[in-house]
Amino acid sequence: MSASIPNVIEMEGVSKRFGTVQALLDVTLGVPEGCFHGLVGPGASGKSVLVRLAAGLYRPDSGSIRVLGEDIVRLGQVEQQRVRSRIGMLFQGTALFDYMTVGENVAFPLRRLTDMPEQEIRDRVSERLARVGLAGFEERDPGSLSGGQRKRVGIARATIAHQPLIIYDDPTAGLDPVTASKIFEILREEQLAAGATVLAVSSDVDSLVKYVDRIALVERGAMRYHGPLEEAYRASDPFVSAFLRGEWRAA
Amino acid sequence: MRPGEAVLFPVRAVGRAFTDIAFQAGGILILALGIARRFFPPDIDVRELKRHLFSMGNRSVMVVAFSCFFVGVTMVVQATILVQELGAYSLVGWGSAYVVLRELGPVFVALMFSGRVGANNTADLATMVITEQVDGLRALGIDPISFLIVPRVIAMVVMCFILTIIGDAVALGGSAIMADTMLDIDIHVFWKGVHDFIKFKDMWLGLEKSVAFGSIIAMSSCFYGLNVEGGAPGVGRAVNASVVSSAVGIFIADYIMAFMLG
Amino acid sequence: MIRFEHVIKSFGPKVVLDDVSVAITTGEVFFVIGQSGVGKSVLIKHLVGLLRPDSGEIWVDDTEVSGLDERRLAPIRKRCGMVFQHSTLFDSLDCLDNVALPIQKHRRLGLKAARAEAYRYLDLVYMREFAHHFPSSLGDGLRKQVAIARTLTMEPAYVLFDEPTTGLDPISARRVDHLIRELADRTSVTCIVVSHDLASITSTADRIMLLYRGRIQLLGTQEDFRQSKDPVVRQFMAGSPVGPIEV
Amino acid sequence: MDRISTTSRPPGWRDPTGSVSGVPLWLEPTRILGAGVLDLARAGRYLWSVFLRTLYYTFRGKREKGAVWRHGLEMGNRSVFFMTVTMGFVGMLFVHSAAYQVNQITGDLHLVGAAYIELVVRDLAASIGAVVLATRVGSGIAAEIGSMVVTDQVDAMRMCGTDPVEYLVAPRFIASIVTGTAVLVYTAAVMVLSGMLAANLYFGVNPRIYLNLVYVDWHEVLTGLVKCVTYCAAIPVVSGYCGLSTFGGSEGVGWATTRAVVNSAIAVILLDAIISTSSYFIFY
Repeated sequence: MSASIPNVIEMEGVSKRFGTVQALLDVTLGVPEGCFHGLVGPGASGKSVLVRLAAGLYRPDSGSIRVLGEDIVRLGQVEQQRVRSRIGMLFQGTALFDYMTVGENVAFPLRRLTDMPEQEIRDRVSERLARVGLAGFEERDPGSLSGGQRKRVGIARATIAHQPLIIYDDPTAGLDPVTASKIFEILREEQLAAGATVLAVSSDVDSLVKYVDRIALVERGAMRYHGPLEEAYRASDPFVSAFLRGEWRAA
Repeated sequence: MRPGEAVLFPVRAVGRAFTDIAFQAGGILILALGIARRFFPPDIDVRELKRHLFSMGNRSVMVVAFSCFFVGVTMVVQATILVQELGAYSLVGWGSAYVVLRELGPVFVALMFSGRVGANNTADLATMVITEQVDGLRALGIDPISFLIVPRVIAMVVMCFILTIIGDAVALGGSAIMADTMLDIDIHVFWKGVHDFIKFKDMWLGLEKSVAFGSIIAMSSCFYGLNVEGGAPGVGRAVNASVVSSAVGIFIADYIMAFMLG
Repeated sequence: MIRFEHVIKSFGPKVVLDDVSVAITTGEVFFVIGQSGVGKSVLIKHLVGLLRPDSGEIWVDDTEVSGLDERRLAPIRKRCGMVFQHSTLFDSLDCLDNVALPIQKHRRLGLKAARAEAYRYLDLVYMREFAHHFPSSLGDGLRKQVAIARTLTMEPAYVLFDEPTTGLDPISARRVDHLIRELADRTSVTCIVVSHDLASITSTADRIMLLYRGRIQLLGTQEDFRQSKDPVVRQFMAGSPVGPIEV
Repeated sequence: MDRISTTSRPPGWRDPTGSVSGVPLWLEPTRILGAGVLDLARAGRYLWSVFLRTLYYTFRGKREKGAVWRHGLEMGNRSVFFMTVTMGFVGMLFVHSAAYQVNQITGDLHLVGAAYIELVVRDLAASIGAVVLATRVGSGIAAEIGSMVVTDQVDAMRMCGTDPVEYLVAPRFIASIVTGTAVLVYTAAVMVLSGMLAANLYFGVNPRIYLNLVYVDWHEVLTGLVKCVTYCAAIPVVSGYCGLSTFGGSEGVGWATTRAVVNSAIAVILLDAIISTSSYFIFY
């Protein structure tokens, strides 16, 4: 990794075990600032666990994790909370608050993290909803939206507070290709506009590879490749290029 | 709200409450008939029945024993004032045994059983409905009632009966110990009080109640499990409704049986 | 042969199937594609009587299905096996017993005889080595293959797949496509697959029906879809964000 | 329908039928006991931290406007009908069996009402009422919070620098103390009235003799109130803890609700023992 650009996320030798299942084993990963970084891998290979470790929601059993320049493993509960509030995250199930309206959902980060006046929050919310193509949806109930629309509210909520790092956990899960491509388009526009660093997990490899600069491949808890996308196709490990093209017969 | 509606609102609310209760009671009755129909050509999956008997018993014995011990203890603590006043020490054994065997034992065991096993049964069934496993069964041409529901109902009725016996014993033990420490009534005196005055009918009434409670808990937990809507929050609501309707059913049945048979 | 005639179905205000008429011939792999939430799964659930249409007729071979009650639906359900999106296996039984269960119930066999028979179906889906694993310990892809084996135990004439490859990683998805293709070629089973996975559509489908806003946008072979000038079809097959389809 | 992953179990999930592999059979009981004690200790520590944080946020937290009022109203009107039916029958049963027993011994029923009312005020309404209320309110809280955990909403809150205890448990804590105590006081009235009905109908006790408050003095009322407030404080904390420690998809929500119902009931029983014995030594 070029030393000139600092890394937003740096993981060295990270392992995590849940009871009898070894979710991650000795994983090393570097996500440079401003890059659109993909994370792929077959089935339940530990992608979600890795992303939650980076967001400080889990503590690793071993290894070090530095996020936004801070070693979050050593930090106490309160400092960790401070680091977490500089990370925007869209969860796999979109995790919208059922009992709030769409507008209140999107405004939640601003209300909790800043003491911005109510009027300014309302303007920021309508501007954000317009950018994701949901102008005028402020009063709608999240339950009445389609899958694609819920994902776009999630994106609006994850990016409204202009956090330096945005994590997307499988943002196009269960969506048809057309809706999925629209979601990726919005992610890319957001990233260029805000200049934030993005780490995106996806099972839809074909769509993801069109947008990412760098990519990491995790298989059954082990890191098989992480680096620029072009080099991935020429990687020494045959599993990597075959997986990206979806041909390899499982071992 | 427009003024007219303000007047109508309570009427509509009460009306809706009654239709809800009617819908649920009706639904439970239909389910009961469906289950009864499956008994005559006895079409029961024995392996499922064994699995449920084991998991239900295993999970609830500790909880039932713990709470019944305290029921026994508090029975004696409450009775101390009355007993000291009337000086009827020898009757403490009879007094607590009478109430525990006829009323408190079955009711408390049923409440704990409903909380532990009833709620769990509703959660299992609700999850299977949401993840389309019940539709999967129907698509395989297997009747969900006989494969899923009947073994659970039988297991729950049998387990509630057995746990009531254990609960009664533990509660009486608790009362005996408390009577010994607090009122220093010797165990033999306590046991003599129980042995002389308690008629077989008292004990049998309590056990009859436990069978009734077991079937009420089984019916309502299976009904709410099968009629779940709305994803994960729906499961929570179903379990909530099942626990509540079991509790109401237990107390009503207890009242009816206490006065019909008592 | 399965025939839909002027089927209309709506959930409250939302019209899901708007006057759909289609005939599916025996032995072909028929794909129903369209956006998620547009009513594709609703279509096949009508076939096994899990849903009833508002109006119109549905014929499975020579029986009209939409009016039947649970008891008279039983023979139809035996002829139309269904594989659900979440491959609904029982966590309390291992894979072998999951497959043996319908055999035991339908053919009145003892447990041992049913298990011997179940191994034959596990071979069909290359899952013999996982016979004694529990479903919760397997990945989504392997669980899907066991679910297919379990449906095949009923020797159905039609097998309905509800988004078989959605949420699977590319490798497991291609293996499931391969199984569907193999099933249609080797036996006279008709496969009806609901999907929006472009890779499996282009690799496995004999005929395709694109549903858009509850109506049939295009019904035809792979070739028809490649040469179609309809902007909606072109956008969907390319999976591109640009085009008339609004989300 | 978003993908609820129940068939793919969370790592470390133990088979619910309790069968654990890898331990010789005769060691099994000690292993379960040991694991039980360990779990209890860890759960105890986590529960204690939830309780402290709830207290802290009750006085210092930045709260959503109207949340306490919404929870209080919902808890209240959903349990009033339920408590009336259940506790009405409990009252009738107690008086009926007590009167039957006293009838056998002395046949003089004039003190039954007084002794029963004293018991109701001091302990019965609060304890049995709270156990029954716990099944209703406890399972409701655990169900709501549990389903928010399973759909990642709680993690989403953590990402916005918000402690879920502040946003979810604290408002329910305040609402439960206010509404819960009111409901339990109402329950005491219901038990007294239903007892009067039973005594009059089955034993012909004149209501005026029955309604005799000679035994009831401020000790009893104070103990009763302290019990009500303590139980209504414990129920949301215990159920909130069970809700927050949910895992394993929608099946996990069911598990959390079951645990909440049982743990709240046990918490009430334990607190009852503590308060009853301490009030016994203080006042007598």
